[in-house]
Amino acid sequence: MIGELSYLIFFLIFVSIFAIAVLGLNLQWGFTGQFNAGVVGFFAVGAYAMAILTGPTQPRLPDQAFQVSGIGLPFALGLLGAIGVSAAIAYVIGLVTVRLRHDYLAITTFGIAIVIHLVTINFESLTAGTLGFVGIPRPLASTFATPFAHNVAYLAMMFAITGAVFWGLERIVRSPWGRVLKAVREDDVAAIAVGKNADRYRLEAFVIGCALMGLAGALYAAYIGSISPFDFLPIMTFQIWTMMIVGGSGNNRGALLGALVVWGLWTSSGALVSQVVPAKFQAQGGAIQVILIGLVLVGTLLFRPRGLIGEEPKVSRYVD
Amino acid sequence: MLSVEHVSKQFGSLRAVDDVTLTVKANTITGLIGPNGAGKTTLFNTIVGSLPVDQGTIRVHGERIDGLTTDRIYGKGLARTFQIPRPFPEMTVLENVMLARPHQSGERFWNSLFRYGLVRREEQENQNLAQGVLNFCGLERVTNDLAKTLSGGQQKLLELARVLMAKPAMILLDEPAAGVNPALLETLIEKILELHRGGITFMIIEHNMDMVMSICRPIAVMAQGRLIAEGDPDTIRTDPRVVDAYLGNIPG
Amino acid sequence: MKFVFRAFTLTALLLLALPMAANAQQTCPIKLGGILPITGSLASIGKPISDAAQMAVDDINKAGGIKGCQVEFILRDDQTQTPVALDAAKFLIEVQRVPAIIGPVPSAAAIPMASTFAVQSKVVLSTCCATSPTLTTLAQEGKSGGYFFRTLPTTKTQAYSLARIAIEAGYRRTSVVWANNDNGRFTFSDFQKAFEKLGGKVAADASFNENQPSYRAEVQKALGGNPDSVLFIAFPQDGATVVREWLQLGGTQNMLVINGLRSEEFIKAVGPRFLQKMIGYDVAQVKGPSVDAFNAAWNTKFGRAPATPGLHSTYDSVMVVALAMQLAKEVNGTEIRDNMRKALTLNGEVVFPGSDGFKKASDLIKAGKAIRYVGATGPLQYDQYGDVSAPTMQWKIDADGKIVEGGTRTLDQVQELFKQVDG
Amino acid sequence: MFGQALADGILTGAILSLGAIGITLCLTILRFANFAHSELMTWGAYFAFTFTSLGLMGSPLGPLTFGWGFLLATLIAGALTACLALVVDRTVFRRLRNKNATRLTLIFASFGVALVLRHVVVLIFGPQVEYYSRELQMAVLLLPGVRVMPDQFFVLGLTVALVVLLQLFLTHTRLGLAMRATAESPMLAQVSGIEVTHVIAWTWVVAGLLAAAGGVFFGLTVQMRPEMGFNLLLAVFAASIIGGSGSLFGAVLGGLIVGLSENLATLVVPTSYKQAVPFLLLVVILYFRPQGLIAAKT
Amino acid sequence: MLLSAIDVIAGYQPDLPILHGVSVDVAKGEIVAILGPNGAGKSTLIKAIAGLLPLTGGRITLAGQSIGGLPAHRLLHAGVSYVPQIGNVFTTLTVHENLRVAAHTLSGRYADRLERMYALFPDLAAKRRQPGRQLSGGQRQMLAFAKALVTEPSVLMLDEPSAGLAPKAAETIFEKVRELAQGGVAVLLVEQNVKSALRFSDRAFVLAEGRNRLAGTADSLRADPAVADIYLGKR
Repeated sequence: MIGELSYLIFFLIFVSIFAIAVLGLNLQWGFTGQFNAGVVGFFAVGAYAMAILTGPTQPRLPDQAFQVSGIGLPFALGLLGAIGVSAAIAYVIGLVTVRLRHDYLAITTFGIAIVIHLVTINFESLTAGTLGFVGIPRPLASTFATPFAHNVAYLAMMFAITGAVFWGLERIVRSPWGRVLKAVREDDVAAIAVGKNADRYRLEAFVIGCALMGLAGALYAAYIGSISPFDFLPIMTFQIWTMMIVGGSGNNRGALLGALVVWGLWTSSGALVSQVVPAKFQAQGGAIQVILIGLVLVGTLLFRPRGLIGEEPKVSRYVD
Repeated sequence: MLSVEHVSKQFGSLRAVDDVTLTVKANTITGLIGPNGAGKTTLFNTIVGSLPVDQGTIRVHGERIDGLTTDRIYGKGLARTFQIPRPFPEMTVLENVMLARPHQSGERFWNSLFRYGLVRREEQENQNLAQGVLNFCGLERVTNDLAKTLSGGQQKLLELARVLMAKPAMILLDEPAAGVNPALLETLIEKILELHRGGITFMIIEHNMDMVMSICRPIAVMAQGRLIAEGDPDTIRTDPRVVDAYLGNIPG
Repeated sequence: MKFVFRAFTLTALLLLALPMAANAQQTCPIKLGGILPITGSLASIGKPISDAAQMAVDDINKAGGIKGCQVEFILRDDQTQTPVALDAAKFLIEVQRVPAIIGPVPSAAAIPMASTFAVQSKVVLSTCCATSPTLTTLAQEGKSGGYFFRTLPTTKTQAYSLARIAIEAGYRRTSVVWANNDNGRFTFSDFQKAFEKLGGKVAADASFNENQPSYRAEVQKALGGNPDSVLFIAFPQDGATVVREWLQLGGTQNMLVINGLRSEEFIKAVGPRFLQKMIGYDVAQVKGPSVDAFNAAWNTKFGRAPATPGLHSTYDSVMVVALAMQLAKEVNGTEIRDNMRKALTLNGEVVFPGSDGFKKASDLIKAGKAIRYVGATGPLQYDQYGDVSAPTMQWKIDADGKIVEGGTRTLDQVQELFKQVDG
Repeated sequence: MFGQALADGILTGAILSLGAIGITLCLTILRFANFAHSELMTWGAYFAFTFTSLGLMGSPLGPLTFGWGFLLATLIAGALTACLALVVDRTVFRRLRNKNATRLTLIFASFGVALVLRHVVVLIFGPQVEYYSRELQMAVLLLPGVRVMPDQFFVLGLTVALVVLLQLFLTHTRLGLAMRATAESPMLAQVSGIEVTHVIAWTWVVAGLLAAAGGVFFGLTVQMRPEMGFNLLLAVFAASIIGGSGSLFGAVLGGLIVGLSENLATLVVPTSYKQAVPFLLLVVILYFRPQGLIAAKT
Repeated sequence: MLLSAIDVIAGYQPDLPILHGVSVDVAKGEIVAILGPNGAGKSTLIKAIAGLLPLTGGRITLAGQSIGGLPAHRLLHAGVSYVPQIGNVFTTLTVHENLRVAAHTLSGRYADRLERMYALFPDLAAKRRQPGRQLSGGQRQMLAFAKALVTEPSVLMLDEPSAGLAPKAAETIFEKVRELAQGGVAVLLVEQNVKSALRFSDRAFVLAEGRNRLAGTADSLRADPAVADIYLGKR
């Protein structure tokens, strides 16, 4: 029983990490209508910020001049740093891209993720390159004697953080601010005509969304304890997108549910394939699994375009 | 109130607004008429800052506003409606209206996040205000419906309700009567007159001549980008330039 | 919020219900986990590797299994994604209660698994292919608790040996084209260090990101150093692309390649007639009767030669774990860890791969005799950090494209080389 | 070095152009960014591979690695890819269009479709690398310091021929004119007697054909693997957008710019940053010229 | 009557009709003008006839056959050509290509018809290789005409052909229209310019707010002060 529980806790920690990123994406797409196809890039930025700020000194390669590491800040500052760094990068990118047409924004952010990936691989003095960053302090690991207790504690912390993010987002999107975002999404010309500076709101939503993706990345790094550029592949963007679409964009509860359902589907279909499909056809099994995920996405768009939990008509929580 | 001085706006080879000088006196309902393509809506767009002017200046109470962004001009009490209504379709009627209130503290996300009391108070105030405006516009029965479910005429009223939230000094209405059934049109005209009595200045682009002639004093006429006449309805109706503009100027 | 909690609880119950049905207190069958990249960017090497692992399990079962139990190999596809690999590991460890896991392939996944899951849950991690030196560092710092084993030597053995091979071939100006991953990065910097120490000079180096359409620009850069020879550090897919482009653009045929390119796919893709001057490196064991036995068995089973990277070492990772299970008093992770080296006792009776070999080993263990498994990779020995140190060999291509051996370097000679370079 | 980088850039650019043209057609006529387009390139390459592996390669023509059979296989692959594109449109995109889905929904759907298409290739052909011919062809010295392979030369020639053919198609045939007309104004096209649904179907056919050609050429000069299309995605999109969506020559120009910039950039920046170059170029161009270099004027 | 529209109800959104039951008709060789102030629904009517808007109610017949609800491209085959007010030529296509796009809807050879169009509009012949965006306003209108005529329609519908044109160019356009009508084409045109429309047309319908207001021969309407009242409001 303890084993199952232990896996469940692990599973839910991952769900919570993804959920934070999905919430960030939902703010951008669901509420503001911005197409960010570079989610994994900001996730990676957060993870690396956490690693660099809190991690120990990394070994220096023979042909390397310097290595930024060993700053050793506490976890909380690492989290703040990760949020800050991803927000700052998002701000700069947002200034350039905030007015772009949707499909151009998509391809631009897609490219940003690739550039970030290239930097993580090649800028060894900062990111430790392909070697990856190891020994990132795992908060609560030393406080709690057994791994199980640590996991429980981390999950509790994740629930607290995810809950706080959810609460905060609910608070700001179900308020006049969120109402403007929705107006900008629906018709930016009309929003401007009633006196709203659409670009400012788009930029704010983009930055906050990316900061949350960074936060998710930082929590991932602090939980796993080591990261490498190959942890952050473009498929992750796709996973997070699928979570949001399936859960229901424009609804924060949908984002949480989507993270749970899609990650559950993703992993349980793997377990299922390993049990059901004969070893000989395991390769096919893997492909079938990914095809299924693709079909779930397309099917959701075709048959349930609003996702599992659709958007609510009322925005502001203050309105009766 | 509003003065437009030598304003021109060019699109490619087309001079959509050509050296227009026009003054709107406070507390009037100024009509702006003219055949299709005369440049009326373009002039509106330049006044509210949706389009930059090529030449000329625009002042409100003597203060220059050309070059300001739309949201800033809105803040100065100048609000416009659209010829084809542009409600936010997936939002309720009430929130469509509440959205339009300028300078809400809750529009800064940190206020929404940290200053619960303030935002709640403002929102309650805002809601009361919005409800009042909706009642005024006769939309109280659809308060909680999604805007996309409204009829065309109701959407026009919603547009009006929305701009009223700014407590504007001046409202620019772009074809308020288009697509509105006669009964609703009566209501609309009533509301405009009532607001006018309350001290709001109007500038109205309209093709429904009965409406224009009955409520607009003075009337300005544009044709091919130029202001060709200005005056009260009788002057306008008999002005040969206006008749030519409407009925054609090829000698027949 | 209420809703979210409800959803979480519901899923929790479902997840708990799912494995419980299957999870009786296990004695039989004996479970063995596997986490390998069957899809994703490493699929082309991961798929045959999973075949090799399955083949080993089949051999063991044919020989009667472990302690009278059949072995159930629970293979999970990690899609070459770290989060998926970690989830699979956790599931295997906690829900399916495997005492040992074969894999993973990329170091990116192996590092967190070794430093957390394996040591925390006392599960042996036996990988064929994760080459990062970080894994050794982790072991040195005691962070992997001795639960991590790998059957492929670290990059250093390979890089130093290649430097030596280059010098012996008379090359002094070698260009290096290397894949920008942990393996490539370290092989390159170790090679550069050793090669320059031994009197050569890296004429030019070009790193390339994997999975790109073309590497002409990188090849150009390597050609720009006007080299007398070239070293390729790559896996077969990109390796074939880059070597083809190298040759097409008039690069020298004085080529050196790493063990990752000891692959039929690669040789077929480039064409044997251009590879006549190529010298390859690999661990030396890949010869001798035990190796031949494996090769023959593979050939019979799959109708082709076992010539993609990692097959031999995967087979051995499974075999050694199985023997350790057989040796253990009780099948659990700690017991397996402690018996891994006993399966390789230096003066024990030699046993070979295959079901006959495993049967023989089982009988010997039952009789209380020491055994020495000489595997598909030949004789192997774990050091205190779970790394294998190994003699090395050179290989070449004959006119028909067959891989032939071209001289070996004993373990002592390799140690000597290490001393020469590192001082 | 420079000359070679130039030559390589042109060759890479030529193949990218073929993909970029298809993207551009989708953007202008179907009015959405089709992220599954590069998967059609993969499918084209593998369709042709199915036939060549059945022996339809032909004896090598002169210095080339293939014969007439291969050209035939390419043609059939083009036809099959076009059919595939149509099937995808019928099952997914057309349904979404009929539901008045926004172009963003279509983009999402194309992400999902891309994933499915890519992994069906894995399912059928396996994850390993494939070649049409394993014959290694030596580059010939074209100019001092510039080496080009005969196959590449052929591919370049054929690409140019295809682009010229496409241009002729667009200017001289009923269908081509209809496509250009629909791209400019679907309403006017309708009242000019053009059946827009018909044009959309043919757009998929043309895009599919070109994608197949691009995929086959890529497979011929490099190699085939299931992710080949995905790996080309950014470059192809960058090419389409840089050129200015809406123009055939823009797409070709964009392809060349991306190919050249990647290759020429390696003269100054580390090769491992090469992939970032077209993207940075894209951002710069979008910032200063949001319509792309050659914008379709309306 | 060759073309009749009877009690047409239509609009851009199903629940927001702009036309509340409008009827117009035109006979062979006749020029019929549809007049009315802005917002009267003139363009909406002509678009509804052209098959660009869904009909919510009413019938449209061509030579007795119902053509209501046919998609726009089919209408061209049936012999009804429509020239929109703006964006009526493809600016990215050359003059010649513009004509060919339209001509392609015909089966068989059409080269001689294109030549006939160039003969009819000599200005265009000189510009046949130039893209549409390089034409002047008058030339664009000519091209739009030529495009509509190349299919030899029995009904030609024009949406404000003189809008934005210099008086001289407008004059030429109207002369062409007259020539066409004399050749047997039924012309239905929407016009802003009441006087010139009434001068060139045989009959006219005056609409306001989506309803028929006046109808009659051009001469009778020219003399009718009610027309001006509709435009400038009643006293």
